[in-house]
Amino acid sequence: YATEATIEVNRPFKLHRLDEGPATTVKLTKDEALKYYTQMQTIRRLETAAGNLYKEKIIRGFCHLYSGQEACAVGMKAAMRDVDNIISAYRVHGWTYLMGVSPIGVLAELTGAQSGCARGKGGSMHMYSPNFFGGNGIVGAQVPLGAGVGLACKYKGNGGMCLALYGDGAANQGQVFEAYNMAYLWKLPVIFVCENNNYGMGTSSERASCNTDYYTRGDALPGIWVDGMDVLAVRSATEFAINYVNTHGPLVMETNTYRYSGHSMSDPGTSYRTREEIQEVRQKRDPITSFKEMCIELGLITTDEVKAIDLKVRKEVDDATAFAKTDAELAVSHLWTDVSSNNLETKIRGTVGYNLDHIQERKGVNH
Amino acid sequence: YATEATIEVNRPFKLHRLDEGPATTVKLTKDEALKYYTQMQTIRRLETAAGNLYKEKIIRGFCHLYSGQEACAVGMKAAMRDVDNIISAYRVHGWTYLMGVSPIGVLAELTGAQSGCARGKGGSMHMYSPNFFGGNGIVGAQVPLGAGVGLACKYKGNGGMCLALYGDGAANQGQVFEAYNMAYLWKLPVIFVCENNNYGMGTSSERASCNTDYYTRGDALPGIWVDGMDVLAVRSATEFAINYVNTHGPLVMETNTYRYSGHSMSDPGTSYRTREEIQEVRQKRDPITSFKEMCIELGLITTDEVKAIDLKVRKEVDDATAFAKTDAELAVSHLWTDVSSNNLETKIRGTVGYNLDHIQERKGVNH
Amino acid sequence: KQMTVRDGLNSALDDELARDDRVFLLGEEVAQYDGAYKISRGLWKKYGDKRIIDTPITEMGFAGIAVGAAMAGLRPVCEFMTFNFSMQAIDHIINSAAKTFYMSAGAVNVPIVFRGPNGAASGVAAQHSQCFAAWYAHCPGLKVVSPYDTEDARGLLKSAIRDPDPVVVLENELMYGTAFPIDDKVTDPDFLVPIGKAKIMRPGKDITFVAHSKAVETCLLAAAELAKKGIEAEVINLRSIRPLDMATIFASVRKTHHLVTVENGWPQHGVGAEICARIMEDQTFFELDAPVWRCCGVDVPMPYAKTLEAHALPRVNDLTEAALKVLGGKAGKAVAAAK
Amino acid sequence: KQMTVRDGLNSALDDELARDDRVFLLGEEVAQYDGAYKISRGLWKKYGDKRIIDTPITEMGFAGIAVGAAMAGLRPVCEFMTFNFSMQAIDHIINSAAKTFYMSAGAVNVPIVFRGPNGAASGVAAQHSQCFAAWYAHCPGLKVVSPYDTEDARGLLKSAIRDPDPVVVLENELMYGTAFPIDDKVTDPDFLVPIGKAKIMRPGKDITFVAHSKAVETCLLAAAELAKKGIEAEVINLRSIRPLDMATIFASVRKTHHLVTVENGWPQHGVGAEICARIMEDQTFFELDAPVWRCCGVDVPMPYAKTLEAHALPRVNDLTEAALKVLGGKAGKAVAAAK
Ligand SMILES: Cc1ncc(C[n+]2csc(CCOP(=O)(O)OP(=O)(O)O)c2C)c(N)n1
Ligand SMILES: Cc1ncc(C[n+]2csc(CCOP(=O)(O)OP(=O)(O)O)c2C)c(N)n1
Ligand SMILES: [Mg+2]
Ligand SMILES: [Mg+2]
Repeated sequence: YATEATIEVNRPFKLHRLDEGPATTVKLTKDEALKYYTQMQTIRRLETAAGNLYKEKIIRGFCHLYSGQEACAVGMKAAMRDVDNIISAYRVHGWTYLMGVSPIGVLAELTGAQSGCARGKGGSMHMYSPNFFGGNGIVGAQVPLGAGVGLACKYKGNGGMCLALYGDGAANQGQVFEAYNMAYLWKLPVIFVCENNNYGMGTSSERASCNTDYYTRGDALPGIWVDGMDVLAVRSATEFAINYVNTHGPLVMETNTYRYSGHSMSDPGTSYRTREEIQEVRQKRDPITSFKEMCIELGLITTDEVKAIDLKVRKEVDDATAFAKTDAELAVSHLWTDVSSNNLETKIRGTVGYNLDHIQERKGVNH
Repeated sequence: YATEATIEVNRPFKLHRLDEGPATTVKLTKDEALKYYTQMQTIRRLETAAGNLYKEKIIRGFCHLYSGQEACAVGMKAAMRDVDNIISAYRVHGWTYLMGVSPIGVLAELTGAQSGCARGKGGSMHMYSPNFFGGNGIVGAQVPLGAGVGLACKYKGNGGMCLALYGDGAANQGQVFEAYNMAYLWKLPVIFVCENNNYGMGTSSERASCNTDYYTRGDALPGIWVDGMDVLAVRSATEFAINYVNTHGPLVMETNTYRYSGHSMSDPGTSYRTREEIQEVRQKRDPITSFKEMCIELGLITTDEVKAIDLKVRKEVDDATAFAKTDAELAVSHLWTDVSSNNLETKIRGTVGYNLDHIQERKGVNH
Repeated sequence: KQMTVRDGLNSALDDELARDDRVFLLGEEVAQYDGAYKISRGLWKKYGDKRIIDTPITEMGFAGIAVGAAMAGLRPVCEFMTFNFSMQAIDHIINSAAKTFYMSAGAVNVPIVFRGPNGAASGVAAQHSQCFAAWYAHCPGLKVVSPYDTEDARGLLKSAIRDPDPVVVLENELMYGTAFPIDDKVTDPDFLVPIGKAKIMRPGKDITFVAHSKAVETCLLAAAELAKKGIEAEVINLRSIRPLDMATIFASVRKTHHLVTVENGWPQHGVGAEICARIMEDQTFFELDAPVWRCCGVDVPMPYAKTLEAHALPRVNDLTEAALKVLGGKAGKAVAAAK
Repeated sequence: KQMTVRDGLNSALDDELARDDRVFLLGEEVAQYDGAYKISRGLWKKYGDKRIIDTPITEMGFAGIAVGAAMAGLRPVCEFMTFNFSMQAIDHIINSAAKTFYMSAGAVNVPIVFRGPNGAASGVAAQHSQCFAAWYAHCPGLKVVSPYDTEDARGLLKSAIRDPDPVVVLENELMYGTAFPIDDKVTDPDFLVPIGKAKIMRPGKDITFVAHSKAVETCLLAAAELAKKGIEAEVINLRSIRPLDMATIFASVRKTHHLVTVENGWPQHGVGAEICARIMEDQTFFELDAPVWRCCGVDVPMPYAKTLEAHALPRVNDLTEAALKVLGGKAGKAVAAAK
């Protein structure tokens, strides 16, 4: 049994306007291995639970699952320091968990219950936690927002940076290019991360992008392509990028990944790609299976440990699911609670008149 | 005296993702020479007249002069065929003239008079004529609009294309990148023309763009850099580009040029650049002077011919100016004329009530 | 005969694509995916890549392209997956489409339709639930329609496509799957619902409800409730928000002398506000026996949680409450008479 | 003592930049060029690149960056060269700024100011003349102010910058150069004008004019005209469009019993419409001796030609006409009494 191993990342990084790239030989300790495996498994199970709750009609509206993409989030998180921040789109249950929200906090948000991290008011796409500036339901919007978080880091001089995540579909949005440009001009500490899962809803990247080498689309901004199914490659690239953006300015990182489920729960996800395609990724490139097998092979984790983690994760998520199913919704008065941080309306208008008194429970973090 | 000459363009083209570029050796006939000179001179004088009318407070609001950039428009126009279209921003007095509107039509529009090409309702930024889809006051907006005009050409199969013009400042707008991308995916016959005059208002291109090689910013789209002070180079590049976009799809063309005046009339144009810089361009690179001298040297135009043209142009513009100054404005009832092509409002609301009956004088070209 | 709103919209597109070569549809997922909400189901198969165009997720760009194509003689139907995303493209809707005919002094009209689901759907939270009726209807140069049922949807969309000016068609996702009975005439390829005319959905003599889109349903349910109490409510389906068919509202108020406006959008500067103002400025004002009252979405962003969401929009009992309040003493009399 | 609106805004920025390190200004030409309309004159020299940031012409991007910075603890002032260009960025104003505090259940407030000239300037035609008061004020989560004079401009901008929520400050280019007399207290570094409170600019007992921004000037001129006829008009300067200070309007109407709303924006779903509706829904309605009347911008895009432009906005004689109409017989009596 080993307590540490040295590993070559599977697929080489590709570089754009960079002479040197991330380390391809990385170290992995047993503790790290256990942690990454646990995190990826938890995300996978959380998403499975979410999918089931949706099918039971307990989760409503949108519900975008991250299954297949776990190594991206876990790899980036592994490299992030306390001062670092992240913002993403609507596929954020996993990130919310990684950024400190409990499985109950995530699942209860999905069921619209009061123990949700946004007390049930935000739902699937609108979760937040310290240093996590949320999901966002508007494709591309989070990218300039993330650049702004990076601006705040630089302004405050706290040494932090921001990861701004977006999909291959979002990568064509004009505001993404505007954000690249300003981040470059102002040397903002921002890593623009394109999670390329090959599809934006039912549209393949080839049908949506004039150039599918997303890591090169920042023009003057350097870029790195990384295997997004390899948690260690993602970690290594992120470590490199954090260092880079804090010294030189922004950079684009493309994580090549795959989403197993449909776009959201209403999409079976099989009209625009074959079942074989999905199966093949599951079998050959699954980020969790491949990591697990590698760790076992290297002697970093035993099969017993794997089983124990699986059990623990399953129990934690099952318990959280049970809780989220029965947890109460906020009282109706929360409809008019915390509309503003500094409410100035005498009365808030209800459906038939100005009959509601704003309730202030929170003021927000920015005071 | 010659009736035709063969000329090498002054400064070499630069190419992006193109193996072959425009012809660098071009032919120029005497007729062409006379025409281009006349056109450039007319534009220059029109702008001088506009500037004076503005100083006399007869033109109000915005007034963006094209002086210094004449070779761009005249060169492109020289290559355009009947089926081709153009759309630009707010610096369009010259283009309006080239696209068939008389000097009176331009200057009366500027003075807000009824003989203006938009009857005084549009003003400096909103002039139109057949195949000319206008000026536009919103930076960048004309670029997707132009791509749409290109789409219409392709859809109708009429063999035409559209020139979509924008400045170096506008080149950073997200919608420009969105337009590039879709034009590429759909192989639209569009030439994206970045008129790089080095400044967007008071901001130099270096302060606004992460990459000032605008001809390369279309990513997968090929690009051509052309000396925008050389009417023949612009013509040659445009001829090449027209052929290219009709066979392969869109392309970016950067015309390197300079604006002599401030951004609009309220900008003296000297706080962000030196008077020497302007003087140097005027002396060494002026598109009209250099063309004139070359034509005289080649024996294509005589100094007498030049004088005759100058006189004729001056008279035409002076007469148009005099007319535009005294031409009446539309009657007040035109305030509520042609609000819709198919008006469905029973009454249009005036300042104090629903007391106006829509007047229909025109229906618009798209019926 | 029954038809869903979805099929009403789908058949309207089909008709107009068949009728006029210049008509084409573009938007995200409209072609190969058959539409995010399946409004364009089958059309790509039938009309192909030229007429049914999938776009990248770049609303500002493709709306601009659509407007440019309209300026150059085509008749685009530009689908927003939801109208929330039209905010990215709103400059083209207002500055490029709505104002061009006027700015060009009648030279260039812009025959384009912007369409897609508007307002709250189910469980989609604050960023995906906004109603844009009042915003778009604020702007001259635009026409704005908001169908309620299948007849509206089919007839208004067809009129919008044939109109030479920009028209905003505000659909409602929650209604797409609802089937409504339709007359034979509705399936006629030349069936049109005129833009700018409201429709009386239920006649009544005691009080008028005026609403658009899904709120019409709430009004009809409230009218049924009131009927049990002996109160006959007239329900007006606006169909168009711009032009607003005040003539129909005025006529109704002259009959009922009481008016409640109903909308799922926010109150301030909303549709109901405009109707209040127009009534005030008309002689019909003097026909009112009580002030006009508004029922609107609660003045907060839309929350996700089910109960909160349900309370964020006017419900049947809100409407009956408002009606009884507006009717005041008369409600008592009607109730008594009905007993 | 006199101060221009421009200097009022400039000194407000200067004060708040000095007072709070987190405050910074960004926008097109705000730094080295001193502002397209010179509102930020001298600030870049004084505060440098970190605090006064020139942006490329990419409104959607820089508004998003500003909102992100606000989420992460800074206090950005985001200048739009004019509010017309805010349409490119409106998704960030509404979906990223206005809704986040509510969506996050009070976790993340967004202290940001969006400011710039709004509405018609002189000779700038349809695309550069739109008034966004009603649009922004439609949306909960936003505060919207619209200063008229120097005191308003300085005091409201300072309040806006200190506010923990997103505030839209709608200035008016035509007023920038106007000097107004100011009290000593106005120049105090802690002078603030409260958001959500209107101001009575001229007291009167016969009729109330309510307006915002430059239309307040028109009201004051109309009141002066009416005074010559013996009619005493009260003029209310709204200052804030959201929240709307209805209490001040109600109190005035209880005194004058007549109300005319005045705005330079378009009528439909405008500011006046909302005031009409609110009056209807309040007991104050019964204090009215005549229906409320609106004076608004003509319902067309803004033309360039000078005469047409002048007729597109309510003028003094439109206001006096409306007032006389609303006063009806009473106007005659007042005129007679004054003779
Ligand atoms: C501005 C905007 N347009 C459209 C949508 C609808 N929409 C939501 S997600 C999505 C696909 C995005 O694909 P991608 O960026 O690749 O991210 P992925 O879903 O693959 O994670 C679309 C079209 C939206 N939410 N916002
Ligand atoms: C969306 C938008 N933002 C800002 C402006 C104000 N503005 C008008 S022209 C201009 C500069 C544009 O520069 P460039 O694109 O280089 O064109 P040039 O003026 O040099 O021809 C700006 C900032 C505008 N009209 N539209
Ligand atoms: Mg994707
Ligand atoms: Mg320029």
